[in-house]
Amino acid sequence: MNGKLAQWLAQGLAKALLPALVGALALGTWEAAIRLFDVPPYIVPAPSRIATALVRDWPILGPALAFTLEIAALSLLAAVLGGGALALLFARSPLIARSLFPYAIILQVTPIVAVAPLIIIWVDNTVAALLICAWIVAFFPILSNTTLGLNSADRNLAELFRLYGATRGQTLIHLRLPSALPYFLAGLRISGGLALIGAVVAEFVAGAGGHESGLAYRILEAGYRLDIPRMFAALALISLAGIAIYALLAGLSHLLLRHWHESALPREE
Amino acid sequence: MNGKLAQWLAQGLAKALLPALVGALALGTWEAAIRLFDVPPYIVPAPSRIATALVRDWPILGPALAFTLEIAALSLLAAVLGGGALALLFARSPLIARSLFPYAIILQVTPIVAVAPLIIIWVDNTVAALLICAWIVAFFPILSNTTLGLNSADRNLAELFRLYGATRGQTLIHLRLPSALPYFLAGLRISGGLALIGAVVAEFVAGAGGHESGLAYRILEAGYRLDIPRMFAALALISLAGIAIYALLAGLSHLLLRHWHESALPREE
Amino acid sequence: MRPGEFLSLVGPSGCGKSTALRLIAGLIPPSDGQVRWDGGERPRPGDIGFVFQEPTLMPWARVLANVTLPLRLARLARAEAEARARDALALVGLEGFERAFPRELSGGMRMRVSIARALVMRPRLLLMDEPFAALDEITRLKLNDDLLALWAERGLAIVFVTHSVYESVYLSNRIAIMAARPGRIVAELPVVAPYPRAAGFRHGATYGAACAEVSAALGRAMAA
Amino acid sequence: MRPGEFLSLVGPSGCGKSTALRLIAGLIPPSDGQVRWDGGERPRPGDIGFVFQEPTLMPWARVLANVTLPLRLARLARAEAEARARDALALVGLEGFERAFPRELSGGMRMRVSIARALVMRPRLLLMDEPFAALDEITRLKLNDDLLALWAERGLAIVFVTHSVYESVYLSNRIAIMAARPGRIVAELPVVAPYPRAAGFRHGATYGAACAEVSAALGRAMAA
Amino acid sequence: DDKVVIGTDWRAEAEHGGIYQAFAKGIYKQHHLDVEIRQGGPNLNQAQLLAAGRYDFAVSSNSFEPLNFVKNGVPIVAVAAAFQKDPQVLIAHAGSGLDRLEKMKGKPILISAASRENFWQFLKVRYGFTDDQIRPYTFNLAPFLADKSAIMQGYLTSEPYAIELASGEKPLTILLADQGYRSYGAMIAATQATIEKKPDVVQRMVDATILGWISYLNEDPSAANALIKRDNPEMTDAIIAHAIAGMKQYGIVQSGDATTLGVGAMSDARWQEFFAFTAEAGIYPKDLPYRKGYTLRFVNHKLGLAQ
Ligand SMILES: Nc1ncnc2c1ncn2[C@@H]1O[C@H](COP(=O)(O)OP(=O)(O)OP(=O)(O)O)[C@@H](O)[C@H]1O
Ligand SMILES: Nc1ncnc2c1ncn2[C@@H]1O[C@H](COP(=O)(O)OP(=O)(O)OP(=O)(O)O)[C@@H](O)[C@H]1O
Ligand SMILES: [Mg+2]
Ligand SMILES: [Mg+2]
Repeated sequence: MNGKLAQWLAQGLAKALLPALVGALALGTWEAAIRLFDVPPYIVPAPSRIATALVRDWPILGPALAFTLEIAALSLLAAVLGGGALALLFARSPLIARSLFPYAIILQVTPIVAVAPLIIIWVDNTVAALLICAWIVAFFPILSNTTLGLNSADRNLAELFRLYGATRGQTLIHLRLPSALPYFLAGLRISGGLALIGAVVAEFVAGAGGHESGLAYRILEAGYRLDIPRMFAALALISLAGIAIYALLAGLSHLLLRHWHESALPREE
Repeated sequence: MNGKLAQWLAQGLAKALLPALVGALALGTWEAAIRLFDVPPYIVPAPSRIATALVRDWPILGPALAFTLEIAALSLLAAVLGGGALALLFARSPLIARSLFPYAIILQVTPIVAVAPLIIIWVDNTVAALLICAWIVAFFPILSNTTLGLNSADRNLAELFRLYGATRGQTLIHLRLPSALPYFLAGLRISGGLALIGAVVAEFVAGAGGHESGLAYRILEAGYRLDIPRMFAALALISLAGIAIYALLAGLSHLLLRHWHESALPREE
Repeated sequence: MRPGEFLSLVGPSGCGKSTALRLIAGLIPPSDGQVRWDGGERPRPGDIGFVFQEPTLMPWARVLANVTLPLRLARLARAEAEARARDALALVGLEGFERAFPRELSGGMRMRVSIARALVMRPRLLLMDEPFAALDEITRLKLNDDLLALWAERGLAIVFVTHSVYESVYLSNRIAIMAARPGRIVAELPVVAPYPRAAGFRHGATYGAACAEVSAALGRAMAA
Repeated sequence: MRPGEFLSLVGPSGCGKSTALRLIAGLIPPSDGQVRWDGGERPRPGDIGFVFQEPTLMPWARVLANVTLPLRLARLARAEAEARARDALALVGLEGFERAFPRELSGGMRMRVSIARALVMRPRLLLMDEPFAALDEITRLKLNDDLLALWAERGLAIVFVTHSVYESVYLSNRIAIMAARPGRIVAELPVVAPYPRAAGFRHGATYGAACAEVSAALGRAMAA
Repeated sequence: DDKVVIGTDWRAEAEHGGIYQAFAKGIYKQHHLDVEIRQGGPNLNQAQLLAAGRYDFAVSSNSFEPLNFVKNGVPIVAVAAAFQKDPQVLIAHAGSGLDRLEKMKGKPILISAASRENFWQFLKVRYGFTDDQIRPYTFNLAPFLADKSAIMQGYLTSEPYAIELASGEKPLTILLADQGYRSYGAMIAATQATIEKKPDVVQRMVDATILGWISYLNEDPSAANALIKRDNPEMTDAIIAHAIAGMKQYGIVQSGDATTLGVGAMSDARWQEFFAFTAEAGIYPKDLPYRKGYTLRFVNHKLGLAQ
């Protein structure tokens, strides 16, 4: 078991090494280009300056990151619940699906930058307004993919369930939900990132009231102050958070699918 | 043949009837509520006023819609090409996938509202800047879903291809692409809406220079002028465009999958 | 078809045997005519067991969960469901594979899981679509006998699709021969021999004659 | 295994027959030991034809496209590929189904498409995993004879997995009997009878004796 | 005390100094007002929030806004104008020689979407600027700094100093108010309903705010500045000091009518002049009852002139 763990860790490291190398290369080129062409930091800062800003401004950026992540996590949760529940409703009856799907699309294509001011007027609580905005951004991939997945259950298995007199609920739990799982998880991986940018964009346009503020406010603030290294540091934090969220969700996918789904089986190359 | 066509049309009508009814009901309630509570149009306009604005301002809104749709269509095309090509690259070698995927995620979670000003600095052409912004928003679902689809090819079929000495290219064309098609199309349906809001949001934050301007500018303009009915008319146009894009892409999906994929087969209820 | 009967369906590939089973099970509506039930009442869920031509297992569930499925759908207590599933798995020779996933099994083993799933429910009517085609001779013979024992013990009715004339004769008391395009029953042959049919039955004259007769009828059906 | 040989593999379900075929085809690496090729050279693509235990068709492609697949992979001209595919489909009795999709076919028909796909390539080594299990007796016998004719005509080597002792004896000049856990060959029996084996062969004494012998060996293998 | 909420038009800055000073110095309290200041931001629509009843007063940035209210039937009225001059400027690099509006004709200019709806119209009508000169401005200075020939819009009290801080260069700035742009700035707006039902509250609010402005520009502003910095951490003492100096130097608050009628002054003549240009530009119909957009009832009382 211990040897296996060590092997697994070694493999994981090897897997992480390559992207890290590519990253190092990219950052190196960037740094060199900045120095070579003497680009002023307020146009594009060098990675070293961004790193310095990240460390120096951590007392400001850290809490901002925490706030943004909180909004992102909550809205992803809401997207999972909302998108999932809607998908279930749609799967339950094509009639409902046909009647309501156009309205789900309306929500998806509603540009939050345009409706944020309206949402602020209708919802008094800023955090709630942020959540609504981020949710609007994040829920559609989950809805769309899960609906597809629920309708992709194997026909023969579905017949088997009918034969054994499975209730709708049972068919859902034992057949359609497992069939939808890979699709749902693919949607989740997309929505994870969207929830994060949803949280950021929502704060950009709706603004965080009072003292609580997230990375968007710090980016705006740094932008107005022309503290571009800090702005890039905040952007870097968003990127890192995005990668972390994706890795987490991909790990979850693997865990749930590894025994049976093609996409999670080991590939030979 | 003619009878079949008529039947098909009748079915299509019946299918469209229900959502239309729901829509009519929602709009009716809205109109009634506005009239009942005497809500002034600059807070929330009644549907009738929005419709009036839509007709009255069509000379302004029509060209704006055309511009926005053009940006959305171009960026969706770029997302299909870019996301598709990247997915192919990733499918070709897990090594490349592992090295570059984190950077694709970075692109996805980059809030365009934050980087739009930078893009404007780097790209002199405003339309090109808009395209880049909308592309950033739209490409990830295609990349993510297509990558998943390419890796979901049936293992036994893959063995068959290996056995018959299929080259990578042949395996791709005859096996992996068809397997990925349902996933790609699901991604496309998500990206279609995202390209549209990408185009709108990009114009919001990056702004359209000069004479060419899209719906975002019209929304902002209407907002500043407090011409809220026109603002809602522009939002309604975006919604309708989103539904049209989705319907188009869903139709395409059905056309491509109807013979063989579970999700496109007729369902009995 | 009478209750307690063992009917075999044989016929050329693609003649509609699987479709006939689906019709009986009510999974597809007849395009013409109707399926009649004695006493007018349709069978309740759980009354019909079905072994599809393909294993049709849930890829995400382990063998045990696949076999207990009908019982869980009927809201049986978990412990009892698992006990019965283990019995059924033992019957088809798959003890020890309870925790395997379908994709870790060989083709024949998957089919046996599917058979175990149909048996676990104690149905009154069992529809089996080439259940033993992927099994070796010896397992097949053993399962033939097990099936007959079960049939005798529980008094159920069985419709059995097979391509093996020998199997059909050994098992059933009536054989329907189908022909293709359009799919229809072209001949019905009773097999008059008492149960239990001992191993010796296979070497008896009745058996040989019946087999020859069925083969001939099949030949005619294919030529039709 | 010699070139031009017809080897049958029989053995209990789950003993590793399919796995053995995959090993030979080079689809999975041996965990221990190795697969040796005469003259040291590995076969080129197209040299091996494989009929999997499951039909393994492309659901998005019509029957004709499924059958022409190996030819298109070998970059044959379309017209010739289709002509050959039509011949192969005719051989398995599926003329007229060229434009059907796999899901519109019955189980046996799908398997026949899979067989046609393996034959269309004119391989030097043909690996067949229970190809005829889902077919009716008469089609099966016809395909048995067709296969033998092909084998004689093209001088190819065939490894044939079957559960039918009769089929294995009728077809092959060597029969390997496998046992399970661990999967291994426990007996090898030559079938000494000249080809072409006429229909009468099935009723001859050699045939009966060989069948009995294989059945016995199989029984021992299962007990092992 | 009467509880009132006032929404500003941007995040807290020296341009809201009078309001913060009135709050910090207890001037509102003396007028029996319990005031809550809500700062604005790039996407908050003050007028809508005011119309929706979420605010009692709002800061209105330029003279277009009251005209928009009239045109769209929104019952909001400007009751005082803290800025006699709208601090809107155009900025060019020091060495570019672009020191007059005439020279900027035909050149690309960074203009925000909002500004296209106000002073840009003035530049089009009076100076012959055209829409194809517009490059998007997103309140980020980098595009300007990156391009030595760039021109951008700005607020007298903010962008020029930010550019100076970033690049060490003191840019050329042209105050549009000195070039014939007759918009008021930092107006206080109230709903028609408030004016009719609680005119005394409006009057007290106007008076206290006017006194706040006088105090902010002529006495110690540090109490207000502390509040501004609390609400908007990006503000520093240097930025604020620079802004106050600018407001004084250019007479943003205390010039023109304000010197004779008191801070906050408005006049029919000036509204008429402003409306004439907008109607000429085709922005508003010539028969727009523009007088509904403002009232002189609460100002021009020479409040504080004795000092
Ligand atoms: N992916 C896998 N993981 C674990 N075990 C496997 C896997 N694939 C096959 N096995 C095991 O290998 C053994 C041999 O399987 P194989 O498919 O070769 O059997 P077979 O002889 O073809 O049986 P059948 O006649 O039923 O088709 C079985 O016991 C099976 O459980
Ligand atoms: N979905 C479908 N669409 C069109 N035709 C179909 C469909 N399903 C089955 N068929 C046709 O119906 C016929 C009967 O099929 P069925 O599966 O009942 O045959 P079968 O007797 O079970 O054959 P086998 O022994 O090969 O399993 C076949 O000719 C097949 O092509
Ligand atoms: Mg069948
Ligand atoms: Mg096998």
